[in-house]
Amino acid sequence: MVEEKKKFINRLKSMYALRANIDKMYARTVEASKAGNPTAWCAVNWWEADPILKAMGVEVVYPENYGAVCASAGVAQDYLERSAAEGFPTYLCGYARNCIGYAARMKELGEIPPEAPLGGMARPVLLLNSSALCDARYKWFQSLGRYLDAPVWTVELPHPGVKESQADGAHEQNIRFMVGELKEFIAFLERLLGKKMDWARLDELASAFIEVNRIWYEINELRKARPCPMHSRDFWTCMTASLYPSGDPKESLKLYRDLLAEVKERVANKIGAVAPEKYRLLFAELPPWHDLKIFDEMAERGWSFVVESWAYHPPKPIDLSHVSDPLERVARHTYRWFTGYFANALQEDEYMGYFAYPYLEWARDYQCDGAMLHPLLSCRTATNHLVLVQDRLLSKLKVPSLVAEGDIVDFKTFDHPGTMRKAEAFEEIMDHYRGLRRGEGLPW
Amino acid sequence: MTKVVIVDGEGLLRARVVSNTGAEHRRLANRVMEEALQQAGLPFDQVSYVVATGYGRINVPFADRQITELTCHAKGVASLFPAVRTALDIGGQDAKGLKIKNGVLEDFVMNDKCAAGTGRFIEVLAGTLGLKVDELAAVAAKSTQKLRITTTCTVFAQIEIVSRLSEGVPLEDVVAGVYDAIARRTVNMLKQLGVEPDVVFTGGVARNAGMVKAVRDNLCYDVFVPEDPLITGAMGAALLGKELVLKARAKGQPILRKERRLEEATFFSS
Amino acid sequence: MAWFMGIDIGSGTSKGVITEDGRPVARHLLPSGGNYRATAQRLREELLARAGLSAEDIACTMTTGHTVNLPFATERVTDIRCCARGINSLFPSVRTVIDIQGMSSQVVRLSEKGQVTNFVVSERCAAGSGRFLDVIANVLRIDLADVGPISLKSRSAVTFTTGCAVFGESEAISRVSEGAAVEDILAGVHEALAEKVSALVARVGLEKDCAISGGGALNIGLAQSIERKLRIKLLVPPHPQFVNALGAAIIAEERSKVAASPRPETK
Amino acid sequence: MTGNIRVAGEQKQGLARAGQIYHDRDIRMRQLKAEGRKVLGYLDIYPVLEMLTALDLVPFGILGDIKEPISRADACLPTIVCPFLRSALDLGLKGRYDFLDGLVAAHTCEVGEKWAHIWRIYIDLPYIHYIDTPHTTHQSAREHLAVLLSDFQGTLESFTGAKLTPERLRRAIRMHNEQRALVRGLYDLRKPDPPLIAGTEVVQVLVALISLPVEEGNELLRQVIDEVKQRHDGPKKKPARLLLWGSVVDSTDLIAMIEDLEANVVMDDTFVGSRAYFSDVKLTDDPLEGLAEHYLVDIRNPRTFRETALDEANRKDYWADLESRHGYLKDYAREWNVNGVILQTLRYCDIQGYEVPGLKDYLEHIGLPCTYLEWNYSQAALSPLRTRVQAFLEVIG
Ligand SMILES: Nc1ncnc2c1ncn2[C@@H]1O[C@H](COP(=O)(O)OP(=O)(O)O)[C@@H](O)[C@H]1O
Ligand SMILES: Nc1ncnc2c1ncn2[C@@H]1O[C@H](COP(=O)(O)OP(=O)(O)O)[C@@H](O)[C@H]1O
Ligand code: SF4
Ligand code: SF4
Ligand code: SF4
Repeated sequence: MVEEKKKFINRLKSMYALRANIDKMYARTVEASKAGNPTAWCAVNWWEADPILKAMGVEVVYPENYGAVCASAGVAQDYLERSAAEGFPTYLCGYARNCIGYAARMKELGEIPPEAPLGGMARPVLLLNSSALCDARYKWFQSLGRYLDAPVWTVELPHPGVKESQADGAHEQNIRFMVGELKEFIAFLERLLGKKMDWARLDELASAFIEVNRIWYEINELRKARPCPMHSRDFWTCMTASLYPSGDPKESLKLYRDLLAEVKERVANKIGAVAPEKYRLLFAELPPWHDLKIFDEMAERGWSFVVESWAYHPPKPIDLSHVSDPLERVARHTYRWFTGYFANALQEDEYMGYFAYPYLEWARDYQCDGAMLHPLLSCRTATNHLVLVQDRLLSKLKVPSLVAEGDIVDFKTFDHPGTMRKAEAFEEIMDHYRGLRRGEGLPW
Repeated sequence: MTKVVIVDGEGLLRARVVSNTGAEHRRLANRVMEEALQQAGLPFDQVSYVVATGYGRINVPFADRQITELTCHAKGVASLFPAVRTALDIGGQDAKGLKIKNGVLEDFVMNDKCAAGTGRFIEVLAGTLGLKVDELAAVAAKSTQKLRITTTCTVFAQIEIVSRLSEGVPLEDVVAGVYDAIARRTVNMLKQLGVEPDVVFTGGVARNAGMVKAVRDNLCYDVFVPEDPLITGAMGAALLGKELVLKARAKGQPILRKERRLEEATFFSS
Repeated sequence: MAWFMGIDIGSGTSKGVITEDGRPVARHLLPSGGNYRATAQRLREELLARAGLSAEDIACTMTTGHTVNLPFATERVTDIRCCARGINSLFPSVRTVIDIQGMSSQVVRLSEKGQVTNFVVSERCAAGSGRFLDVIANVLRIDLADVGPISLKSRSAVTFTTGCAVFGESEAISRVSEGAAVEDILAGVHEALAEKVSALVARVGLEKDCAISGGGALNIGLAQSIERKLRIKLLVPPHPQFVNALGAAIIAEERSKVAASPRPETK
Repeated sequence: MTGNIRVAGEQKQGLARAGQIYHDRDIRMRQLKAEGRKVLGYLDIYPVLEMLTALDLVPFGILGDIKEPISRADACLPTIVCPFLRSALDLGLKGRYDFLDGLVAAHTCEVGEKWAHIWRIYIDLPYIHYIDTPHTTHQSAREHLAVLLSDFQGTLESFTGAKLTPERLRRAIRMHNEQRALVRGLYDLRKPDPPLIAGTEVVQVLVALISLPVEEGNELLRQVIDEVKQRHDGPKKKPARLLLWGSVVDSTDLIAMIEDLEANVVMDDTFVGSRAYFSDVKLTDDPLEGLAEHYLVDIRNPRTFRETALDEANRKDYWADLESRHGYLKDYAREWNVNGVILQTLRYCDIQGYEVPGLKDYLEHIGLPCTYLEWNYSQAALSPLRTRVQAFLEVIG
């Protein structure tokens, strides 16, 4: 490990507590499993299924998160090789291959592998997929059947096209579909676990999750300030508590409120995450977990990352207080996350309403000088739209992009010195376009 | 390199010729064949069956049949090491990994089109260091801390090792680093198959003691190397030819032979 | 009076330039060898001698390429920026420059002020670089300077099945043994390289005028192949190998001016 | 060459006609356009073509071209996605499909979905519709798809100005079901040894089918079946009878490479192969329900998630699960007397990629040897594959 030098990103104090909360989820699951309580491996599902599992008393771990954990603990490479040896193509998702390697090893040993970081992921009674965003997650969990005898369930999340989503009745039909889906899921869970849903608890949890997201959204809105009070690195650390909602949601609520207070204070006092803030950037999509220190080097040059990763962002808030059915509340909330940018996208004829379009809106609202795009060799979902994003940002907003290929888990593909070399030249590009934007009367 | 092996009905080696003539003479397989016939003391028409293998297999005008180098290698390796499950073959043009079960090819991976994972990598870097390939092993043996070469490309690696040397990294550590770099690449490729013992290492590069050590270190398995690692492919081809002939005879079927012309190979188009 | 120095440590050769008011007054080239620091030092001494200057006359020195920290250099800059500045000082109308070096190639788009507006570099694989040519010229025992002119005689270029700079050698040997003419082999290499280069160009877009720089620009055969592929006319600077060193010197000049005037607040 | 083919009155028949259309796919489309018909392009097998046919719209299957280097699409899609989709978009951007009046896409796979949105940004057409086909066979998913199809019906009706009555739709469904039955009849000709029709010929016929209106396709199928039954110069007997599984196979190149060796490809489970044709649409009271059921449940394709097969203790039974997902392949293997399987995926195809190890387990379990090829949809990639296939044939002997 390279020794970390002086830190150029001014990190938020209240972030550390949020980070600690996530790591505990592994230990909790292992304990639950030992005690004979139900545990699940769950794909990130954007709050659709999380409150349901929690209300049914299932302890959950998220193998995607575990992919990042294994990558930073340095054990991922072995799991990736194991997955290849099991016959899985090497172009598949890095998280998936890490998880497959892990599961194969667990099956071979009959227990959690001793090298597994954070105590490992306990053997699940349920594998829960989501059809949201990528093919990898539902196919990956299905293929885990070679190593685990847990049944697999897929929760549907509709993916309407931008134009189709605005048709008469489409919105309500999609909500109906999601609610119907969740009901089928609950019926399945009740059969599997042999117990009934605690609806009052579900109601409470659904509201708590939605509230966490609302605060989290508010925090991110404050990052439009100059200088930006919170860096993407803090975002990636803090988002996990919203994305992998673990532990007591009341605790999460408190932690996010603390975070909000700290960010507000920074804005009031004009304290930036990077000083001086010479360039404001957006980042798409998944970061190089194994090389986050590169953002410090960029901060040293005055680069502040002010917004990032659409898929990790909370939905634009909507008022759900009148919706009494918790399933419907969850469905509307999740659907909002997915389609919240669609109406504006349609007005601009941007048919990639999720993933691509939000960056256009953000580049304007957060006044970004440039974008750093991180195509992944093993993830279609986080990469598909990047060429489009680059094109739209430049042609519509005169915001240029720096492209650096890499991977989330497999660090061998990321060229750190090469990226820094390009970064230097990229500053000139950002200067050039700043001049052009001002020439055209754009406000930044 | 062009290799010719002749075996008799018992599978015993009757001739073995390796022509170290380089790319320009690949097409002169007929000369190598003539040499082998001389060694075995046989006229050509006494050879019951000729199997051609390798990249140039389609271009050998005097072969009765073409069989892929994968099947031949598996056969050749298994004839020497019956318990083999995994084989690594590194030549000058490519590297391949074989999974073998009960002496038969089960699965394989190949790397080509890039010199970085092949014998050429060693040759080129040896040249950069001003050393001969067979001097490398002795130098590497003195290394206490092998250099980690970060670039993949052979050309980039040349620059890299030169600048490391100029920064004062000892020569032996650089050489050990060269071995390690290619061993890591090829072993990683092999791991895609799932490595199981016994593991056999063949091809020209397996004659290089330093490389054998580096492969062993990276694999964490013991590695067997045949006495004559260059000819396993040709050996396998000969043995497969023998089997075909014996099988046909046992069934009383005629042996299907092509019309043979002991002449130069035709144009290599791919 | 102030002079500026730019030093470009290349994969094969190192180049240095001294400028005065943005114009080169001395240039020199050396093989890079194994010790970059010593090479840079020798280059500097030779340049000063040629310009008839002493070390104190140089207001600022910039290095680029495979740089190491040099005691006499103010800063290291990327060859992407050097390439843009260098070409801009020679051909102000140029908006795209194709830079073919010994180990890699890059295409840089620039503004009328010589600012980089986009770029792409070939990474991790030397397949599209000058090295492919060097290796083949070497096995065919042809002087680099003759490669271009000889290739122009070709009637039917040989198709290469490998882009690998290393395997190119054995492929060239096979072709020779099959009876292919030397000029056809060289023309084939140029075609293969031009293919790679135009793929790079496609990634940043081509805006005219377009120039070619780096050692590869010395090769008329290669330049013409690229012109055919892209269907444009290329501008070739008088000393293409020195463009990046020149750019480095110009950036040194800029830097001194900025340092002299009170520093404007960025943003 | 195309000039010759278009000479009036020189209408070819049967296999020759299939070959002609295979090589010049838009020939018939341009004629139909001249007659005033409207042509809608579609991608893969999930757009519900019955609804187009019912409204007199001509469906045209968009494909890639393995021989055309991808250049324009690099500016809209990254290189790490399905090369078939990249190629298809590339052709669109180059104007190869400039005769289309519209586009219908559906959620086959994730990149297919993005492909449709990106197409719409760069190549907007008078009519474009995207069907968000669900991922599972859940009851709510079936109901949802039926509603989505009625939305689709709505946009089609306003585009054509015609009403899609249940009667018209039923007639179209019958016509498409007839096509499915004829294709199965064509596949029956692959059952004898040697097969009466080569794998490459079947691909040509199937590509021709998605380049013709359904009734003309049916006519072509009848001609081909008659012709093949009567001819004497069909494929030779070879030791290997192979089943080809996996990603899209929209040209003859891959199969030609295989059949050039000691093998006949006698069955497939691919797009443009059997997948679209091996089950019929049931004629339900509300025809949309039957269509939804067909496209979501009946079509066997790894893109649709099937419920886990469980044992009594509610645990996953691995072998039962494999059987429920892949069991139909066993039937194919038996009926077509297959002795080897080639699993073929395009690089970066997630849907099929995850399937490979489990499918290998299953095939091994039922005693069928298989090999796995991953390739990038380019002709240059075929020669290393050749070695792979040849080695496999040597293994199965
Ligand atoms: N005695 C040796 N020591 C080290 N390396 C060797 C020796 N003999 C051959 N090699 C290496 O083996 C390679 C050739 O191997 P071979 O299996 O014949 O390859 P191919 O069949 O592809 O030509 C060359 O790269 C060469 O450097
Ligand atoms: N006289 C020449 N004629 C043609 N090509 C040349 C000549 N000299 C050098 N080259 C080409 O230029 C390349 C080196 O370019 P250069 O820009 O100096 O690279 P680097 O900076 O990496 O050393 C060589 O690989 C060679 O192909
Ligand atoms: S979105 Fe990408 S990284 Fe995340 S699970 Fe899917 S394929 Fe993997
Ligand atoms: S990376 Fe280097 S060794 Fe590999 S193909 Fe490219 S030039 Fe050849
Ligand atoms: S081959 Fe795979 S990735 Fe490509 S369109 Fe088909 S399912 Fe999608």
